[in-house]
Amino acid sequence: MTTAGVAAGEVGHAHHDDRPFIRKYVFSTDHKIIGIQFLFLSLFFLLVGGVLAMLIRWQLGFPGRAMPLPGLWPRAMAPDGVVLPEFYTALVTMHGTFMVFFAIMPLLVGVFANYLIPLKIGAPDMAFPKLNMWSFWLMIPAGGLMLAGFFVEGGTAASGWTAYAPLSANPEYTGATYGQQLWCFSIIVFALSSLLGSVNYITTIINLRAPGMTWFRLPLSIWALFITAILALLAVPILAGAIIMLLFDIILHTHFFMPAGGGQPLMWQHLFWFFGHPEVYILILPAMGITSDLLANGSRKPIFGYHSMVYAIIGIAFLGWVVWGHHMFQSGMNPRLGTTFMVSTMFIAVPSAIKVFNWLGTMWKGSITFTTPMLNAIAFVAMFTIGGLSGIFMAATPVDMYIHDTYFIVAHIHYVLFGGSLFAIFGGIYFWFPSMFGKMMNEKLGKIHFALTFITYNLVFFPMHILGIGGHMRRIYDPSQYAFLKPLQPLNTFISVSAFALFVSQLPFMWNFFHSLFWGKKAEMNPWHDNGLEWTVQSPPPHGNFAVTPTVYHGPYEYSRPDMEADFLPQNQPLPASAHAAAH
Amino acid sequence: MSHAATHPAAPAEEGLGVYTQKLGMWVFLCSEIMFFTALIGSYIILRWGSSESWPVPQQTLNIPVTAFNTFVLICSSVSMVKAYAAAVHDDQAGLKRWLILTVLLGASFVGVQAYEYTHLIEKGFTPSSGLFGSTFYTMTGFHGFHVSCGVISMAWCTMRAFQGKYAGGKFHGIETIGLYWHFVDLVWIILFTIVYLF
Amino acid sequence: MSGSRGAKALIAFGSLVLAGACSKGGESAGGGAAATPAAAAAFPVDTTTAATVTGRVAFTGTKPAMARIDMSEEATCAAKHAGGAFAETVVVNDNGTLRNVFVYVKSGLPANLVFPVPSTPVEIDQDGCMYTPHVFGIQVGQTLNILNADGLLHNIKALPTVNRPFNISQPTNMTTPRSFTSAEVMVPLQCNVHSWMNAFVGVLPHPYFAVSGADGTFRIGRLPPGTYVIEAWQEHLGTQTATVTVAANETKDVAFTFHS
Amino acid sequence: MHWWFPTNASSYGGEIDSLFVLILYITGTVFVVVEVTLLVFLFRYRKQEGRKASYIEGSTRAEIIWTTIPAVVCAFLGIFSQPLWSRIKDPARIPADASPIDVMAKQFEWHFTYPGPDGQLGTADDFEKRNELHVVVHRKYQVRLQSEDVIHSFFIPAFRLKQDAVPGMQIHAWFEPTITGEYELGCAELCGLGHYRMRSRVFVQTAEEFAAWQAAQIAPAAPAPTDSTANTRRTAR
Amino acid sequence: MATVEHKHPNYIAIWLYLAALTGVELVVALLHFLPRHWLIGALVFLAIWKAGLVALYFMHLKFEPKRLVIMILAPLPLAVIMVLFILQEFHR
Repeated sequence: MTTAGVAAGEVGHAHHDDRPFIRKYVFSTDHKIIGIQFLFLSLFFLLVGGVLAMLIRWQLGFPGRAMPLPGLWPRAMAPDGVVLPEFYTALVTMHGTFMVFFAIMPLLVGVFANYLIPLKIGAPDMAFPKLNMWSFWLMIPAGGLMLAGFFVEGGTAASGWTAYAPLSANPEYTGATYGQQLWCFSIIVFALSSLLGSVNYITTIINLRAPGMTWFRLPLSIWALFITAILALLAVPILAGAIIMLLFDIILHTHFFMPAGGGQPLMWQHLFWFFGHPEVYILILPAMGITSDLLANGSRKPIFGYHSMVYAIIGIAFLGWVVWGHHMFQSGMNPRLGTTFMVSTMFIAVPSAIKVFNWLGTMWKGSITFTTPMLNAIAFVAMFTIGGLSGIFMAATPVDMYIHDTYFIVAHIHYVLFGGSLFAIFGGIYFWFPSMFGKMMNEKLGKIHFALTFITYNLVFFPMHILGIGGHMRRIYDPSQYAFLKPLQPLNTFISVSAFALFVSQLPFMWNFFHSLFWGKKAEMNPWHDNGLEWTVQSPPPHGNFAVTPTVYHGPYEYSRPDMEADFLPQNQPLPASAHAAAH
Repeated sequence: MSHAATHPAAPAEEGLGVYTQKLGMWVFLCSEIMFFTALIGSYIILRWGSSESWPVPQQTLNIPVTAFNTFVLICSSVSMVKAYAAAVHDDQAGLKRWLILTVLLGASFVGVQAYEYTHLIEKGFTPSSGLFGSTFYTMTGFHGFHVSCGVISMAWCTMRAFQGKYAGGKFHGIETIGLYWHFVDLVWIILFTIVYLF
Repeated sequence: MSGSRGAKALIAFGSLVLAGACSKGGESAGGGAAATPAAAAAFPVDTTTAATVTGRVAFTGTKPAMARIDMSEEATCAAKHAGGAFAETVVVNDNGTLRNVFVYVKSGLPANLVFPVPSTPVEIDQDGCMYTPHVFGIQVGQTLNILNADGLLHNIKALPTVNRPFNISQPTNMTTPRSFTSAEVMVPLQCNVHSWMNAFVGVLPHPYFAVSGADGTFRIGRLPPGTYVIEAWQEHLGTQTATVTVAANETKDVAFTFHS
Repeated sequence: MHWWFPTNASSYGGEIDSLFVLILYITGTVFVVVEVTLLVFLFRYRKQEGRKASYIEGSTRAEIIWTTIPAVVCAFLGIFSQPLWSRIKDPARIPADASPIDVMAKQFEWHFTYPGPDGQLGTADDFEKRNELHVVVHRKYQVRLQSEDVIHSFFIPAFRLKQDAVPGMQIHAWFEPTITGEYELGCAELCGLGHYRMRSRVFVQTAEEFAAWQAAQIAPAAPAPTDSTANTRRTAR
Repeated sequence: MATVEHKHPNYIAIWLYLAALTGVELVVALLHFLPRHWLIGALVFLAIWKAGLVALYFMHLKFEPKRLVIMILAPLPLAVIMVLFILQEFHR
């Protein structure tokens, strides 16, 4: 680990890698390999989460109707293909857990942080490559424990991904005896992995930046990942602590969250959301960073208001710690606290607004090429706007009193996490695939995938707002039980059908991904004409990244300089003699 | 870098001006602070947030033994820092001596805590006996867990010290592990006060 | 070759999951597996010389009124009870005897006897938001078929102390098989959707149990000659025991009397 | 297929709806502005031969503008919502003349304890009803929520009222129904496998209807039979 | 890496210092001559004092760059915010 410590030296570390296959590609300490390992693993979990979502949608679209291949489903979950209520609650729980902890978070932090940070700051590797390797290999037992829940007696945890105590604290309430414990263990292991990752990212960014890579020359993606790492570093241990207490309540019969023993059920919610709200930003900030990079590149123009973009990220990170209560307005929390949290929540909308407007400003007077990455980045802006705006409704406590725990919330979170994060992730994958594998992904297939996803995605999640306004509660197994929800059933069915279409729309991506992996067209040097250091070396970059530690002369967004012929200027190339002032 | 002369690239800001391992350890300790915040925080909330009366710790817990234990941990902190000083001045004999002492002190802390636990459980004071039991065992238990990890890694460092891995002023490893060790000591200072003495 | 990196990850992962699955799956099989070997064995008691214990559970004191159950918010069920539904805590027959008393051989059986698990399942139905039967017995490992004739959501929550607790739901007309792994008298069953619904099942390793019926009588046959402690259990009035010695082919009568 | 709120039947529901509409107008405007601008830019500034993107690093003025406006709007919304919120949820401001109803939530039922004619809870003439909430129109009610096991949420869409019931706590909420009729009360917090069926009917009645119903509840039920022929069941099978 | 140029403080002195403070703590806690809230105040003060000593001299924060110190202290406000907010929640 010590060798990586000194990076700012003159000579770089790129050299022919002669380690055996297993150290090279399996138990590798190379941040690029680890990033790619994370990519495969978290895409797999994304698929798992997606399949679970399909089951949920089946039950909601066609309540009590037998699923296809009725014979296939285990009796304990869906006898003759009919989903049981306890299985439904398990599905809801697992869908949330997998998507949040095992799909979106590793996709953003695990994949892009690992792959991009050292490359973009001009470092040979992470500060602690061994720890980095562990942070990946811990994710596998974590995911395994979570999946194991499906095979144990009583099924997986069934108390929602938020695991509200006391429902989660006593197996008697859900019937999930081992499932909940496995859930706890899994998340604890996950927390360990996330911790190792964060320590790495923060240390690396602080200490391993190449000469000239000053703070305000960092690409916004790196800024976002840096702040995200700080959030994860400080938020995840809170979750770990809370879950340890929950686990003790289950197996040692302690009384932290059990009112019978004097415990406080609301304390779980406070601890959980004190982690959970920063977590929300962990799930969106890197996406914002990636989008910023892609937008600047796609419209061949400097990012609009680089500094305010940075300050917006920092602002979000700070405010993110004092808004957790807005998840608990109706939870019996002291209403005066509610007011405090409403105000802080209203203000956290501001930095997000700044970012959206700055993105528009970036495209203004640009020269926009509609590559697949760019299309996804644009979709991010469009969809995140909706997600952000629908958040205002919940921030207003009286309105939240009605829409809290309805499908309006479900729509909101999916507009942020799918419409936001996932589009950025797709964009990022299309954009950095050449660097990762030295092959281009197929543009046509990419565009088809984008178009289908964009349309079906909106058909799925926009109507959910209407369900919410209609009063449709979350996590309801069979809405037709309520007279006031019966008229909404056609909408539910429509959403389900669209959801299946959305699932199918991912097939072009899968095909494109794996096909390009082996038979994709060879990527030439810097295919996107980007300024990032990762494109100044061949793709995929060698072990150790840079033959000579690069020197950085300017920020990452020097596109279409008037005083230059080329419309881009990589960070390791000096500015034209004419402009000294530009180097800020 | 010839062209650097014509185009002065801003020098790399040297981060926080500490070497990578130490920085990493500090970052990790920040995370640890939050972890103990969760545990200690819940204790504070459950104790001073709820209206129910809280048992007087002195009546359940064995203060003299724990006080002695606290002293042991403080001593181990001193021996640790002496070991660090020795490493800086490349005094190998001193380094080994102090490291061994630290390991012994740390181990004895864990031992005394185990003894304390067994007696408390014999007296019928278990994790499931009230909020006090729950919080007490969770907090002290996880501190104990941290000490044990510290002892193990310290033993490993001692081994390396005997292999001369820290010879010639290579003190970084010692300083880094030392930070962790002192942090654990620091946490105990807090725990001892708010759990045993209040 | 880049693909192979990830492929490695997936394979490693998959195998891990499978491993988890097998280990967990095995232990969950529990009761069912135990049943099969026992089923093969023949009935270990010589039925030609077997004895019988019969009897009747009397009730003295004032007949407690059966509490009326408010099913007004469950139309389907309310419709099934013409004269209204009543709690079956204490059911006194017209002839002054007690119904739903669980009578079983508590001790005295030769330890070496191993009884086959009946292949015929025991049935409990949820009909009109009431459990029928309200009290019943079952052998260890014997299949318990839980029926739902109401076609609306019931959940069956078993709260045993020895056996594994379970909490399963039946959103519609369906049958769910369960079984118990060890002897336990009695295991309470309840429904959380309808708080008045409760039943009791006595789980025994042998077939020597009975439930007093509409005439308050019970009959335990095929007993090997010997001395037995017979216990009668009533959910509200508690338990009573009697010791009885039966010779070959003998039929002894045991009387229990519960007081209000 | 209706696309809007269920009809509002409570005193403060209207204000909540109009606040929603207000926010809808504001956010709607922002939405249209942003998305239209986006589309225009995408078309207007698409890559064209011979046109190079203009090198603009930002504009402090513009950024100050679009920092201030959202800040002001959000602050306004916060200030605007606060009074309504505290009027509905602040325990100190529950109307003094509200008549009490005890609500005990359990997996998966609502149990309501009504005061008898004396209007006082905790007296002999109280009576309990499962999954049926009866209230008199234009009378204020204070529900005292408790939970037996896990967290449930007391949600009456028509009243726009939602409040969790937390075990170990007694949480007070109030409402004033304004339109007679039958409504629904659901559980809005995942509480187990029966969550979706934890439903109760809500009857908003005239004073007379309510009095009649109350009388029927208190009157000793038909003498319960003491014989075993009680549960005669006309089984479906 | 010029962070070790500082001359080492007298660690033994600090050790005695800490031991003494622990003694004081015990005296304060076990001989109840202070009213309850004063007692708690005093103990917290002593604990912070001791913690400060360990952090400043044993972890030689005293000799580290200010930027590092700031980074390390960053989580503390969050901890305080969390505890205080939730406490206020249950104090009704």
